[in-house]
Amino acid sequence: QDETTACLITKTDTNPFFVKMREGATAKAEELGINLMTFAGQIDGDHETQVQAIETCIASGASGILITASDTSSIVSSVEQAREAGILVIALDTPLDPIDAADATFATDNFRAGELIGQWARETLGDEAENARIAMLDLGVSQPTVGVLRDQGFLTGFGIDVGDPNRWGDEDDPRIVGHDVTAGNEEGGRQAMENLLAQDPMINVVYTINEPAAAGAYEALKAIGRENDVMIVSIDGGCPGVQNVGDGVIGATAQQYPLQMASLGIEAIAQYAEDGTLPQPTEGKEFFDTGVQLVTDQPVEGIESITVEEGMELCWG
Amino acid sequence: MEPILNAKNLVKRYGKVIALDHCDFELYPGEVLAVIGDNGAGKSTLIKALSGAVVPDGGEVWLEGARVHFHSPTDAREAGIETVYQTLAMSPALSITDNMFMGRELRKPGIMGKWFRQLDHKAMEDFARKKLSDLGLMTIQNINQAVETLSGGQRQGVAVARAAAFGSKVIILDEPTAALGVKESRRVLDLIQDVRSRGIPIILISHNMPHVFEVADRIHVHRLGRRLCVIDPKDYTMSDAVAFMTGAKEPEAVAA
Amino acid sequence: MEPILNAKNLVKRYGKVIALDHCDFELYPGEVLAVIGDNGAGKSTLIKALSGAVVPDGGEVWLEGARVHFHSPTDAREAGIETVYQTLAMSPALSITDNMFMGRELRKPGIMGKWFRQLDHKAMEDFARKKLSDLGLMTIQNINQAVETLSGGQRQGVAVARAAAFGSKVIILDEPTAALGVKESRRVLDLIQDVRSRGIPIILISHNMPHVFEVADRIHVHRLGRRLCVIDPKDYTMSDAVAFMTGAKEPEAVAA
Amino acid sequence: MSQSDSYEDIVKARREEKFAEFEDERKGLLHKFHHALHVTPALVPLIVLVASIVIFGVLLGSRFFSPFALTLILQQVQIVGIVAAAQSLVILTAGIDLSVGAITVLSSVVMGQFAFRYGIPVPVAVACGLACGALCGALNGFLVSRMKLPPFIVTLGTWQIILATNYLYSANETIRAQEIEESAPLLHLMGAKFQIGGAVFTVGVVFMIVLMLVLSWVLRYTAWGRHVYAVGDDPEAAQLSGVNVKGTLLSVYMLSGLICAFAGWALIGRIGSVSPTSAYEANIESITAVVIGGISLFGGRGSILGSLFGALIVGVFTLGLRLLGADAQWTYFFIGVLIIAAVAVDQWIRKVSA
Amino acid sequence: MSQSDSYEDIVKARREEKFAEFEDERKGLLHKFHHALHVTPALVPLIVLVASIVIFGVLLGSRFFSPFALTLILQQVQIVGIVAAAQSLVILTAGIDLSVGAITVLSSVVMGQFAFRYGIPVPVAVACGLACGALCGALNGFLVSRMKLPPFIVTLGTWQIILATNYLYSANETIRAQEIEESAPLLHLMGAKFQIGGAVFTVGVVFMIVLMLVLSWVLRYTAWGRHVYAVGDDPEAAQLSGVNVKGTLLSVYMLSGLICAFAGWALIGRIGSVSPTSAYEANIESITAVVIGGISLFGGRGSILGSLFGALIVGVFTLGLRLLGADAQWTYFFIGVLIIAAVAVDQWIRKVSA
Ligand SMILES: Nc1ncnc2c1ncn2[C@@H]1O[C@H](COP(=O)(O)OP(=O)(O)OP(=O)(O)O)[C@@H](O)[C@H]1O
Ligand SMILES: Nc1ncnc2c1ncn2[C@@H]1O[C@H](COP(=O)(O)OP(=O)(O)OP(=O)(O)O)[C@@H](O)[C@H]1O
Ligand SMILES: O[C@@H]1[C@H](O)[C@H](O)CO[C@H]1O
Ligand SMILES: [Mg+2]
Ligand SMILES: [Mg+2]
Repeated sequence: QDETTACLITKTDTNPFFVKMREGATAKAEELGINLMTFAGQIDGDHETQVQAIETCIASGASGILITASDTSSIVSSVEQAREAGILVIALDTPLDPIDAADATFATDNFRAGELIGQWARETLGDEAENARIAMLDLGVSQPTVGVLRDQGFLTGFGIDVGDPNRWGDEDDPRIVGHDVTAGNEEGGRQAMENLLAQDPMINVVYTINEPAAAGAYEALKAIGRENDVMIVSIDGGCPGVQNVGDGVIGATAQQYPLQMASLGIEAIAQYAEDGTLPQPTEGKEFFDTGVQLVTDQPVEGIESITVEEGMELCWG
Repeated sequence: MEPILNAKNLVKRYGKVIALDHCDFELYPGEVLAVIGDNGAGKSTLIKALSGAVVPDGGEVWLEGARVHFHSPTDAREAGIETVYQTLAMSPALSITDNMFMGRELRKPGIMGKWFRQLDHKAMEDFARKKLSDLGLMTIQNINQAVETLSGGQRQGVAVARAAAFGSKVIILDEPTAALGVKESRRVLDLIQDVRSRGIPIILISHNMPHVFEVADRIHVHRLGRRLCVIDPKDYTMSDAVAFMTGAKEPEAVAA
Repeated sequence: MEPILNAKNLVKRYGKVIALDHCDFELYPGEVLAVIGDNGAGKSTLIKALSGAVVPDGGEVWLEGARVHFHSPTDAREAGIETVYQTLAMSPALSITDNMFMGRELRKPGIMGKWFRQLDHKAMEDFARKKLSDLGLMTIQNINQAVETLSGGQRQGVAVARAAAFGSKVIILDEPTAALGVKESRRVLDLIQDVRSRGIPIILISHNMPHVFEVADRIHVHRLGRRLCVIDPKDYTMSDAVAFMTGAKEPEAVAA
Repeated sequence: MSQSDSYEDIVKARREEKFAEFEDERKGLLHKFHHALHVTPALVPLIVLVASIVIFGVLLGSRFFSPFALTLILQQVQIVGIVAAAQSLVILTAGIDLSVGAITVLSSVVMGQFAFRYGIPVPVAVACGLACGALCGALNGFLVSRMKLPPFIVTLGTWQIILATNYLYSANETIRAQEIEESAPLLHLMGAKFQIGGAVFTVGVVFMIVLMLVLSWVLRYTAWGRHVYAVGDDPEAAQLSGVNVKGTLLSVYMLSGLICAFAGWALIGRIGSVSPTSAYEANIESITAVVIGGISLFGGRGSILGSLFGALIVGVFTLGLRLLGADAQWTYFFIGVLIIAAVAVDQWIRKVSA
Repeated sequence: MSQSDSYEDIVKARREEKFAEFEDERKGLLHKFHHALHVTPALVPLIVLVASIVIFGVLLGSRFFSPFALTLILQQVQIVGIVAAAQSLVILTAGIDLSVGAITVLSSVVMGQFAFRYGIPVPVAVACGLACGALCGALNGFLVSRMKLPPFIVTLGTWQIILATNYLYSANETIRAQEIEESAPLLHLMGAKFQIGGAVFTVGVVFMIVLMLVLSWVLRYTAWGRHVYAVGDDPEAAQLSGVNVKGTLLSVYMLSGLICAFAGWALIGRIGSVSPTSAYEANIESITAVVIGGISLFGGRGSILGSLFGALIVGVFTLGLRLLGADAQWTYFFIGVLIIAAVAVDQWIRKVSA
């Protein structure tokens, strides 16, 4: 059996983001004649299944592992084991903690993604930003890292002191109406939005962890007829999400490129299997930044962004 | 005379135990047939096989000369056979009325009944109250009381009344007086006479010899899973019956 | 003579129902005391109050002249009172031995028993087998059989044997023969005589008048939650007893 | 020891007997209240519900105690409420249905994908979604009633099977609200709103309430309903007294599946889009509503209206705590306390009123 | 109808009786096998386990059928296996413990935070974590045994309470493996590895196996063990025949909590770090292991070793399917089928061998 085997381990296989990532990896693997095995946790945050997946990869003699870690530090011990077994480990989408625990990282900077939409929101509001009423729709009560990074990035971009940057909910800026959790889906988005609206019906800025949550929040706003005077920002850049930016559901979203992460990852593994070359990070960064771009049809000065049309070309899912 | 209910060669196994071992059975119109036998002889299993509660592994059952195949108690009930099981078979949380009409509820006349299948609670309650007091078995204060709030004796009374009210061809009573006091047992015996006088035959399982000899027309003696003999209580003493069923004495020939 | 077990003014309510209504009770050393009464009269509640299975709302219990407060059946058992409840109180999935020794298991001698608390299965099995066959009540083929595989009669036998084996001061039997056949009932009556001959007093609840009059030294007649009278079976007929307990006749005075 | 043969003569003659009558020490209003609690099992959760509304109303004033906020709670609990109706039926038969959430989301996905992927006319697609729910329920019912496997295990298995099917079939694709609005508005039917004063109702909310009322009528006034209770109470006794136990169980699980499919439809109305990741928590939330509503997990006891109140109690607490400023984690904590407290109160009231 | 008074004389004399003896139609090996199945409830899952190892061994060859892969399964199931031991105890008493996962993770967080946040000596911190688990179990036990609330509801409530406490207390902080290795290596004890040939064992795996063996011994050979079965079989009967039912229940829940705390310790060893988001699926996975292992959810029947085999069966399937390249959703799908099939086979074997 001479074939090179690669593994792709995602947080879940129910989120289109990871579905797309898998598609990208599969296509590239086919092209390069690599045997690909895919694994996923049951929910976002399920790192134990990811540990099992790494072990399975070791057992099946893989040359490389691509992983989007559900828990950035809990996975490190297993990653070490894999590397000791001579396997190339590349973190996708989410950097490990510490970042050099993986051989390489092809990722979006989630904090940066949040910062982008935060800045965009502040600039778009202008002076009104001082009186903003902000709703924060987060992922879950267990505060997974991505959720925290995006949330705190958004607040930083908006110019709000975040307190402890490792958790949300400890800020005391009066503009924040509250944080609620959405499980990253439409249903959760709607309920969380309703809860926060009941607390303060005058909310005018809504941060959402991802686009499904944003779609849910929009339904809640529509139900009380406020869908046109509230700004929703989000992160991900999936096709339905970008379309929603076009339809005015979402004001701006920060787009990531899972397909690219995956295909780059597969290429790097193929290279490594062939001659042992390790992939190199982006200059000046600890990781290879696959980039994040702001998608909006209302660009503001000083913040680079692409249009919805451009976003649709690059979108996934 | 043709037997109204009869069975041939019934076999029922529970794992290693053979509860019915090629057992025959006959019940004639209008009679009270007592079934006696040691604990574990297979009496309950026999009547369960007759009433559809158990599907025998082998053998045949005839009702009024026609071969029948009961696959559930409902089948037997529809054929007119009512049974009071040893375990009573009541739903404790439901009312007396609910229990009496379980599986044969009355629906309201008109649209509500036909289209919406609404039950006629009133009619059922009246019927239940009437049956219970007709039979003079007891005074139930509240016909909508949950069965679990009744004393053991009252419960047994409801079960017997249900069987007596609906049994059109055969009524089967499995140890109906086991848990009852002297007075309450007497009421059940009265009821048995009552039912017989209406021409409906009864199968009565009991360990109480004086009661058996008082009300039975014939006695089926069950031993080790089969019918040992059938005796006429006028020809034999209780001592004989007990001797047969415990194996202390062999019956001369297959009698009556 | 001092009563060995006695109770005064016991009261127990279940919601609206008063199961014990200021009931008195006395049991004398070495006697068989029968308790009779209609269904629902409160007999089982009375013996439950005496054996700790029910904590009475009011009243006092004395054992050998000392006031006792039983909060659970274990308390009463430790004081030497063994009870066979109407519901038998067996764990169906466990073996005969396990059931006989439930709550008073024997541990192995030496380290295994003391430190690791290992049970002495062998000793318990031998004891159980001996008790069952000593009492000649039945032949149990396999002492490690699950109780649920026994017939009703055998189960009752195990319960009675357990009580007889461990009861050092008082043995209480609540309708021990209700589900039993003629032969099996007789064995239980023999056992009662046996136990009495060892000097241990017995409380026997039964609806079977001939049995009561055969074995009882005194009869406690229970009616509407209280003791109506206590009669001596030699002075009264069964008819009298039934008349008292059903309320057909009033006792002249509080007798015996 | 003579005359033993004729002792029964005493009882042969019937005497007028006075029944044991005990003076009832509790009188008046309190007694009537106790009696009402005893005969109406849904009353306890109703009292808890009213009490919690009053308490939050006092604490929060008109922010909470307004037609808007109160009807918002109705909207928030509609999915859980509908699913809880299905769950109640199953639990009344002494079963449990862990697959309700999976059936709900699969049915909604079938409705959406049939309409969009295959271009089937929307009413037909909706019917297919409903049929899909009933079919999943029938699978559960078959395994429980014919194969006699324990409901917990059966539905633990079908939960995973149906959920995996959902992801595999949908390919994790979301259908966006805007597209649905354009070309299949019927899918949004359950989300349609109407206002009465400040109160906002949706068709889904009305559906939930009507469903609960109809089911509670059916359970009480039809033979089928009585059989559901009888089967849950003691299946063997029910079988012996003439109930078609297998048929009843099968119909209950099928109906449960069908109701879940309606919940799936309502889900589309509520969240706007069709998303295969929805309704993940519906199992645990519906069971919570049912137990807070006072239906016994051992079957045969309780009223289905109780589940509606149970769902509303959770809704009131969630919104109320959020409005009080408790953050999400503390809300989670208090819901846990609430579950235990509600059941403890229930036990206590029943004991006192016994 | 004469002589009625003396009919009992017949039975006064004892006769030598031959007992009803029925010829046993099934003979030889097959019969012995049936008998063994009947008296050893853990045998059925063991057979299923061996069969599935053989099947995957044939399908996958040495990739699966190697000491390394087989011991890997042991490592992968160790947490679920330990938790399943706790769950088994509770289920044997006819209860259920939905809070096992929450207790596991909270205990691990307590061990970690006590050592790092407060700088308590590590052995003491571990002891505190174990105490925390036992305490949580005691809370469940108190509510179940004294307040007489249904275990399902109690643990549904404490699940949320404990999990929320876990998030609140840990402040969502993960303690990194590197730090633990440096300053509190005792926390990693359960993860320490040793090799025998190609087989890799960890202390946690050994702990799981020893725990199962000890518990199965205790359940069989001590009075407490017999009482656990008696309480699950029929609590009222157990109470009447002299078992301290409340005490037994309390001790079972406490022990369950303590075992979960050990699972928490093993969790640190396995994943290296202390993370408040771990063990999320432990509830459902442990219950799955227990039911596949053949312990009745109605209590009182089954063997705790069965749960170990149940956990291993799931482990074998998961690894086997993954190595076969089935993707995750198909794996869940097949696990669902497996659950139902395992129980159906179990039922069938029991029926045939009855
Ligand atoms: N469901 C069952 N499973 C296994 N064995 C059974 C079952 N039902 C009955 N038996 C066995 O079949 C035999 C006959 O039982 P059956 O109940 O018919 O006896 P019976 O004559 O009615 O006894 P009793 O007078 O005690 O009621 C007994 O040995 C009993 O243990
Ligand atoms: N746990 C209980 N809950 C409510 N009522 C009860 C309970 N136990 C007994 N009762 C009621 O108390 C009264 C006395 O019951 P008890 O069982 O003591 O009667 P008994 O004399 O033993 O009758 P039987 O001869 O039928 O066994 C009855 O009315 C019964 O319904
Ligand atoms: O980290 C991931 C991706 O960035 C994507 O947004 C999906 O959800 C998050 O958990
Ligand atoms: Mg019988
Ligand atoms: Mg009694």
